[in-house]
Amino acid sequence: MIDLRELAFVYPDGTRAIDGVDLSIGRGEVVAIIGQNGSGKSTLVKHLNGLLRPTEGAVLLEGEPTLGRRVANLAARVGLVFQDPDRQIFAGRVRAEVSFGPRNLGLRGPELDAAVDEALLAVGLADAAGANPYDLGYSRRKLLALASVLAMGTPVIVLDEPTTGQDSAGITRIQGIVASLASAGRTVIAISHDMRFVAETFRRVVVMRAGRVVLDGSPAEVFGEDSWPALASTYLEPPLAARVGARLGLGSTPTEASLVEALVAARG
Amino acid sequence: MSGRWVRILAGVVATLVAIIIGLSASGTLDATPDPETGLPAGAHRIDSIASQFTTRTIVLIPIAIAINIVLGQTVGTALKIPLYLDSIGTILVGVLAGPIAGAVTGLLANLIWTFVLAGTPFGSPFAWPYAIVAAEIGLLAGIFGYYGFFRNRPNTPTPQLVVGTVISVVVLGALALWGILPAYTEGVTFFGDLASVDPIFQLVAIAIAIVLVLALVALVVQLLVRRNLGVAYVVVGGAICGVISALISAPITEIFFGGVTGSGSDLLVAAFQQAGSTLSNAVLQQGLIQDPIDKTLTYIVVFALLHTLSRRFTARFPQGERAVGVEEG
Amino acid sequence: MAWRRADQIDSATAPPARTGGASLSPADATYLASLAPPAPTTYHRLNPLTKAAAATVATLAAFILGGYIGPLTILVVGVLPAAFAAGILLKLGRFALLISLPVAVSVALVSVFTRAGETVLFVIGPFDATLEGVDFAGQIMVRLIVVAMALGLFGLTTDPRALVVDLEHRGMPPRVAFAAAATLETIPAMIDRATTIQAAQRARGLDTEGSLRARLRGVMPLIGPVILSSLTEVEERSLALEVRAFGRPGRRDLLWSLPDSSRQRFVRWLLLVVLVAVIAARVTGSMPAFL
Amino acid sequence: MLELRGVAYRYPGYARSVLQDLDIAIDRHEIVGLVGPNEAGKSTLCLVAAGLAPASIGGTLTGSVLMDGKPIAGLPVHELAAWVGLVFQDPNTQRSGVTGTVFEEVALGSVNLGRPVAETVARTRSSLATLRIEHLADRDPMRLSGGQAQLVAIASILAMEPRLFILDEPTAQLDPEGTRLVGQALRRLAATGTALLIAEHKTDLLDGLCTRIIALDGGRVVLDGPADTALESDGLTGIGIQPPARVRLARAIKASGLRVPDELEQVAAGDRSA
Repeated sequence: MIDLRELAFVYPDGTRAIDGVDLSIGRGEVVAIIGQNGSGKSTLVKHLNGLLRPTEGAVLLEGEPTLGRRVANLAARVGLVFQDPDRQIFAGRVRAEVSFGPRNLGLRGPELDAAVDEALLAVGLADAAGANPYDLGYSRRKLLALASVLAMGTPVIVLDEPTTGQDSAGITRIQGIVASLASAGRTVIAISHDMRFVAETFRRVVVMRAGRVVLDGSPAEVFGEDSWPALASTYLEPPLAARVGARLGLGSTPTEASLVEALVAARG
Repeated sequence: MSGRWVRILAGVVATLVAIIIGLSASGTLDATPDPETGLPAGAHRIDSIASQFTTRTIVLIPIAIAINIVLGQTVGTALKIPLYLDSIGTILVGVLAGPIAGAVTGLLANLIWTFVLAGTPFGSPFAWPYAIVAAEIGLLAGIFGYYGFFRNRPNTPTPQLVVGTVISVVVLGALALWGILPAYTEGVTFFGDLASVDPIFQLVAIAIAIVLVLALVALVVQLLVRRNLGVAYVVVGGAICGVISALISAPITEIFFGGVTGSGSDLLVAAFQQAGSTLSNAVLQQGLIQDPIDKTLTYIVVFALLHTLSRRFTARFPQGERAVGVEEG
Repeated sequence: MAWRRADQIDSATAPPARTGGASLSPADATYLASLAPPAPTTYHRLNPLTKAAAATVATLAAFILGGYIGPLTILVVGVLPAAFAAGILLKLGRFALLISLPVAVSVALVSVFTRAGETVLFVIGPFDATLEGVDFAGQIMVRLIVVAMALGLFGLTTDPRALVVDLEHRGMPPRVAFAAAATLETIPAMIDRATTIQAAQRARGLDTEGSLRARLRGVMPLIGPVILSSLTEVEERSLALEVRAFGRPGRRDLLWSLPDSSRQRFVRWLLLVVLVAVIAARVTGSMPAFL
Repeated sequence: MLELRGVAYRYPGYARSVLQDLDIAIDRHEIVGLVGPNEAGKSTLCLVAAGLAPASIGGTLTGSVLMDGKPIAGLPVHELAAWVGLVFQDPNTQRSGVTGTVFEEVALGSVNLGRPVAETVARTRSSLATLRIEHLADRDPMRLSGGQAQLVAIASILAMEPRLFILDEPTAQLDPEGTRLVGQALRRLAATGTALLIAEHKTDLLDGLCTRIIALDGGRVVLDGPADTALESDGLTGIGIQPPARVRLARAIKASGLRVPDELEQVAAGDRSA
């Protein structure tokens, strides 16, 4: 579904933010991209909907190069939620903000209303539809930004740091949204710094450093002991469960559930 | 020739006076007036000027200046629309913080633009002569804000709506007839002998009249459909600001820059001059087309923005509650 | 009034740091001096006020004198040697040309071809270029180049922070100093902000290349977040400043200052006298004929 | 040292109070973690304790806020600034934007207080040294990583030498490396003996640092106790606060009827001392 071929991107100031990435993500995959700030994660995802154009290499969506396609068209296929909700909110009412995206895609009338309602319900803002977005706290504005892209119904959804500023209820909600998107066959790609969220929510983890992919695999592979040196080189630390599991010689246990499971198995 | 120099001198004096007012207004901040020390008469006014410069206002000023400089360039370029919007920040400060704060922002903006930013890619050595125009824009916005021109007035009752519509049509019509039109027709209005005017300018006058009538009709329709008299206030305010700005900036443009600003609107100046206007008239004719449109659109944008903002937020600025109103419902 | 404290810096070359009980060690004094923006040449090292006064007088005099000889004299006698001394002659030339180019093109268009005149030089279609038009355009361009060079020289040799710090030493209220100094950093941040917002809205399907109607609909989504998020930030920024005791009335002891000298003060007064003389000559009509 | 007596606070324009019936006293040398779900009133409490609300923000405060037994009502914020320091989430909005070097940025608060230069220099030096960021002194404050910028923000408050240091989610906007840097800085702050009040979601960061935990929900204190017991209590989980990873993991293991291996505490202890 998404194919990055030999992708490289150089900013006008000469920074080589992406330095040869080959990555292919299938329909319905749920992928986390992790790495330090400045490792090229955000630059990478901006290529998926054409906001940035490759300096070298190509981006293919369903086998078709995105080259020459307008962002306004690609937006119907790849929805991108930016990290800071305040960089997009312009409407005086929550509902109007969420309608903006689907309206741009040509949705009108009951179809539009249904899409907006569904998105608001998913993020738990149904009762705030008439509120002023700036009367909501930061964490709810962030959910609003998520809803405004969910409502566009794109086959691919990219989330940049979705859990920043969320409390545990918010994180659980986002995990639920990712799971239901996946079960609906939509592709979810998320950039995150929250290792526990990554280990528990995603089936595939891509680790980036200095514009390259250094690790790519399941959470068990990426957080397993063999990968620790590579992780350490990007200042990332595996979740506590993984480290305790390794210490106990139980293999790779990236999540709490997997650690408990391994402990039970080890005893039995 | 000597007449022109008298005008320049008057302009310089006016600028100096404005700077002195601005500096003394901000200067009073250092010694926050103490009500117990028995200040002389008139201290009340200084107090109210000082109260326009809270920390929020001070923090808002550089941001407003940046908005002026950046927004005009990026939005117009991104959407390929000839919208200048280079005074949104100044107008916002005027409305939210008060007339003096608005005027000082305008003045400072152009001085900073010229001097502080001189060596950077954002600086402009040609901005300072317009400092007085920027100050006027901020001042007017503050005054309009003080008198509630930016308040939202949804569901205006019909009698009020009709009276308001009539008044705004009369004001705008008068502004057009005596403020804009005579600049194209050597002082003749539609009530005078238009036939004595050069045919080209007869056409220009008629074209302008048609555009104005269409704009008025659109305004009236908007008013009747939305039943929100706030729109009328904003359009009237924007049009007044535009005409005054054009009147002030035209001589500046003529005297300092030979009538041009280095933007696309210079083509209009060339066209009017080719059609027979003197340079000073051509500059004014160009300004009277561009400025009222630009300022009216800017006022509408500012109005929309102010009402997108949470009232709880605007209320934290010195004039916010008065200008935008308080939370409805 | 704002400038009342000028006497406090009048006595010494550089205003000495008030040290209270403890005294500043020479090493510390050297370190603090190193915090001031670097100044590679003697011209850079002039007090910002001196450079500002020179730029302002050159600019105003160029306008008031008019014609060719006055402004060109200012350029050749004043601005160019100073730029040479500061080692930025080429850079300044490039800067001045770039910044006056759009205006120059317009002036040529408006003045050369459409200005009424007697002596027609050549004709292109309906437009005739007249000698009077060329003369007028020439005068304007000479003036603009002088202004761009004079102010550009100031800008390229003066760090804005140095100007602001110096003005505060001279009694400008700290609040005005803040507004002026903060603008410098705010602009690049605002450009970043506007760029990100544009990206975020395009990602939501905003069409910036469609019909005029579609593009007009994009105005609010592009402007709105710039202003709304800036205003939200105003709140946070002002709280963060207040926590740092911003707005405390009274004088602050700044960490560094810029040297001034009696010679520079004399030059500034001289510049003022020249300016007044030029104005007086123009107003009374006693300007020498060759100007 | 800081005492809130029956405090309720309402923002201007809001009908509802964000804080209600707060009775909190924080003593010298105490290191207090403030937890609670989003919109529970943590940030508001920070603003009230620092004297910004209502002095700068407006709104209505009932009850009293005392600093060393003296009510702070009516005191201008700049006078309180030498007593209480407040660090916010976003390092970018805390940067003054008027300084060319980190040294000047850190010194700014002290300069604003009108302190003599020699004193400002000494305090700035010691503040940079305490947080071990002397190497940043000559850098441009605009060109720092998020974590470094937040350290500079902390240092610039520290240089004012407040008696109570409040931090409102200091790591919320940072990446893992930045969070680690700020975590270290918090430990170094704690070692200076200044009283700390840290609002934070990441209970792992508070674990082993705080002496006391206060939990807010719906603007009221729902839990207030020593850190070691509070972080392991079910009360926190009840209001939706994730306990530290070691506590969660131990619970999950116990729930499946197993003994908690010692290795868990060993690995977690290693994290805390890192």
